[in-house]
Amino acid sequence: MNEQNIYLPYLMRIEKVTDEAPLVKSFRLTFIDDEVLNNFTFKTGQFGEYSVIGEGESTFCIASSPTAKGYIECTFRQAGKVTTALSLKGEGDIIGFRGPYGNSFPIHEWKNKNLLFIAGGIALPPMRSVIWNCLDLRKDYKQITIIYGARTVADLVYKHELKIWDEMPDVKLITTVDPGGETPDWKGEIGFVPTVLGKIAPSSENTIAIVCGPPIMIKYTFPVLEKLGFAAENIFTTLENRMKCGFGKCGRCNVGKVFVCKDGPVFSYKQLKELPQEY
Amino acid sequence: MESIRKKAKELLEKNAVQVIIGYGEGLDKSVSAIFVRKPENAETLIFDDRCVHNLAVYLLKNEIKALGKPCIIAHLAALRTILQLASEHQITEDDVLVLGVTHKGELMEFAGFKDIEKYIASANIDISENEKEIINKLEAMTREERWQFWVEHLSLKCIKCYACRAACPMCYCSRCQVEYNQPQWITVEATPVGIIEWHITRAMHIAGRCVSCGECYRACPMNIPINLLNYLTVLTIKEKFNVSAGTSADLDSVMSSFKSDDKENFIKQS
Amino acid sequence: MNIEKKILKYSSLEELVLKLNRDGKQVFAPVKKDNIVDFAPVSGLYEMAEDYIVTVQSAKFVVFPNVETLFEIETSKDKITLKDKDFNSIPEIILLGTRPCDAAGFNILNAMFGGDYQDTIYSARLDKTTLVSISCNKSDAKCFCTSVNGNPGATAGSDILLTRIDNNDFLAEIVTEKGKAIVSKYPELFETVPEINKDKYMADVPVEFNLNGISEKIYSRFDSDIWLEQSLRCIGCGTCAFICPTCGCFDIQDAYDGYSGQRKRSWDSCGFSLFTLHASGHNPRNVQSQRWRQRIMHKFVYLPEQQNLLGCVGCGRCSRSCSANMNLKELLIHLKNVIENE
Amino acid sequence: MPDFQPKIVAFVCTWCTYAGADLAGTSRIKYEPNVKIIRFPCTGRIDFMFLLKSFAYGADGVIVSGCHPNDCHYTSGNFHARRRWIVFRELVDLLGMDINRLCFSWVSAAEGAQWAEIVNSFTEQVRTLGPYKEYRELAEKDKK
Repeated sequence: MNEQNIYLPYLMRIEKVTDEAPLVKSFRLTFIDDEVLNNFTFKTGQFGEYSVIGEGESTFCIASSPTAKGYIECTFRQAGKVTTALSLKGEGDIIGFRGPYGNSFPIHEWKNKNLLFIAGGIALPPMRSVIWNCLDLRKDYKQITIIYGARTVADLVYKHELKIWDEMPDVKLITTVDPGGETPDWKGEIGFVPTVLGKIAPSSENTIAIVCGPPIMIKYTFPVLEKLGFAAENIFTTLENRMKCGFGKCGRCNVGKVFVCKDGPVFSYKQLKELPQEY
Repeated sequence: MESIRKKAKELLEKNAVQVIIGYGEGLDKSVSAIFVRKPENAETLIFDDRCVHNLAVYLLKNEIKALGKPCIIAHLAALRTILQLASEHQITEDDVLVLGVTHKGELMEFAGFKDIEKYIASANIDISENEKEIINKLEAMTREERWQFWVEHLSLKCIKCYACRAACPMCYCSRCQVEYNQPQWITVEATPVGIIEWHITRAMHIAGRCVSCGECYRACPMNIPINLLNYLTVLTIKEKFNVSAGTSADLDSVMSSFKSDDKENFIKQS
Repeated sequence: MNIEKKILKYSSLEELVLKLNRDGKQVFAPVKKDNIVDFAPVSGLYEMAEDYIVTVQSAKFVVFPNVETLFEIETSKDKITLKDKDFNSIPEIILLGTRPCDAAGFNILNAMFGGDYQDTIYSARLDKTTLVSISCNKSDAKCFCTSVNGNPGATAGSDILLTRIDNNDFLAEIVTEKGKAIVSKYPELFETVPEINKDKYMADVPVEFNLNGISEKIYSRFDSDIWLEQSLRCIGCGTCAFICPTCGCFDIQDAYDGYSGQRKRSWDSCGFSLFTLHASGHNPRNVQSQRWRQRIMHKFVYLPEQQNLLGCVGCGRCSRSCSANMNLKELLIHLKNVIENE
Repeated sequence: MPDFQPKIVAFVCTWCTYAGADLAGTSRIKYEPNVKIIRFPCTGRIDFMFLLKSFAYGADGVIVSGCHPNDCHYTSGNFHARRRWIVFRELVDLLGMDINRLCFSWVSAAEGAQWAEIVNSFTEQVRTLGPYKEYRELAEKDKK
């Protein structure tokens, strides 16, 4: 990678576009250059810089699992210049991708443990990657519980996959919407994710908790997990900070001594506790 | 200088204000703005002809507003800045206690903005002769020479550090036009025409509000005479609309008001 | 390693500048224009400024320009082609008149742009750059190189270090292979040197403080209000970062007109509010004191720990050009006193 | 430069000048086709940045035209525009931009003929000035 111009993205073709929620889309991307396709590997939790050539770059995680070969997926909300340009792209269009960057979820250390996935709103994508990765190695893990909440029913992303997980016998899925976000036929929970977590109160015995969501949700979820007996080193999350380069050069994503792009984005709550509140 | 220190100490002791925004000296005798909050530190305040910074730029900064009611040591340009900010509804009389200071260092106390207006009406607020001289010299050049002068000074020297924007007390927008990218009107990086577009935009957005304090020129690390662009708008507005910024607290904004008989000689009208 | 020493007469230096230009090299030197001294291409030594402490801008533009094209973009109806940067279009540049602090700055930039993601554009420019520095015979109140592991006659980072000695000639210390290459290309200009004590020509830069070992203490004061105290007068522009020899933060932007364009990198500053603004509007560094803290932390805590290099060379440029007079030397002295007295 | 075809951009207000230009058309009044008319609700909405960007993207001359004073559909848009152009012209003149390539006019909805006359005379004026290369070439450097 270092002989090459590290800023030059791969060109990717958009295979599939899915409208996940208002202003939220998912792309399935394949590599145009087969040679790149053959030796492209990544680990769950890593991210990339997706670029609309001529508009700029935007940072999202790789939402598909490494076990799904031949393509990568990303999910994004239309918020700024690049994501607006991305949302205008359709199937067959070409975009750029740089990556994979950052560290990954240490799923090999979680063997024979229960997994508790807690996600909020549009933060399900990084979580989805690690959930599918673990489901594809299902026998390595014991009980898998997923608690996923969003503001309203319409805001729930990956609705199709939520059904699949719901029907899986060895996966316990709890979906919730914020109070007032439910529709008449909504059968899931109603309440903020931290409160639903407190109600379900999954045991912390031999369990790893993975939390992804907006800063407000994370702030209220960690104390609940601690109350349930989760040790800080058994809680993992991904941090989000403004990024431009993705590999520790442009100087903006640091939280205290640590670069979110190079030393993260995956951190344990134990590491987080030692970091200043700069995210 | 002594009168400033005495007054400052008194104000802090009476807790009439929570911070004095004045001038102080570093170890190497270089002058900078200081923020005195304890009465015993009042004697670090100084005033002499090196104290040119327009301290009014600090009045709208959130972290300074959080310190409580300020008293500001204001020379003529700062006094005009305060009136201009007041006319733009950014500060009111009880937001700030103004201590005027003449260039000889004499202290002036004002009952309110009206008092300041009287002092400013009596003061000479014109652009200095040598700056007018430079503008005349520029206008005497041919158009091509002028263009060459500004391409050389702006396009080839400006590094887009935005010190001119940061130093200007009138540039208080929470998010500047160049900080929007949908659309990206002005290129972020220092490109030749992008630089010229930036400096035209800055001069147009400050037109009718510039009190010619010269901070933009003093802040420019590349020593580019960008204040001349603002002074040109000051002279034009004085000549064409007979208005000078910072002369009254309830002045109409020049560029968003008008007179039906504004004079001009270039609009074709049959 | 003992550094080879030569004598370079003033006339020989004039000759060297002419010959370098003739051999297709671009020679940059400090030039005084509109009463500021800054690097500019020179064809002869006479154009070089005489009495200056340091140039206004640092010499980093040679390896990390204000605007740099990362790659070219060509688009047609259904095809996008990205043309990699043409590395051999990068000219050979000789930087004459950099100061020892400028030269030391390159080592810090090299570390930041190197590492596991080597920036090949940066290293391509670095390979084609030769530093012929001139040591300092005078300094001013803003200089503090001796307090950050530097000194007015340090050779670190320079390929050749010239020291002005009597009757205007120069003692030349040939530091690196690039330096040797110049000497061997123009042997007639360099003479053998009698024993010379360099120190008597050096500027006297008093040591103001010593920051070794206090980075942990600075970091532990992350939430102290010393940062607010120090940065009240900072107006939040990019001057200090843009002229600093060791600031390498950048922004990436696309320039595109619908048919062709570039992806460009340009200087950025942690002093700007946009630097860390999230698309959601959240900004982890929302006020100026947090940004000033980041500037100090990066140079005096993070870089020493990540690259075991202080992120500052004590050139004093930021203090000289700051319109709010944020005098870094004094602010570091103040920081050290606060830490020691608590 | 007799055979040079200048590119002219005209920013006009929809209530007066655009209607005037329309009247010129319906009355079969011929005028130079070099002008590209861009319609705005009011001259008050025409930002100085539109003019700068026109020159950067290849215009050789720019016309800004709208309702006569006191005719403005929004009562005061043209008065605000007038102040803006008074200051803008002096500023760009100081900068050395060619203000002979800027034409400001009041053209009412009834003045189809006047509109044609303004476009023809201004196009001729810009034709003699030739292409506005210096600004465009500088703008090209923006891309490098």
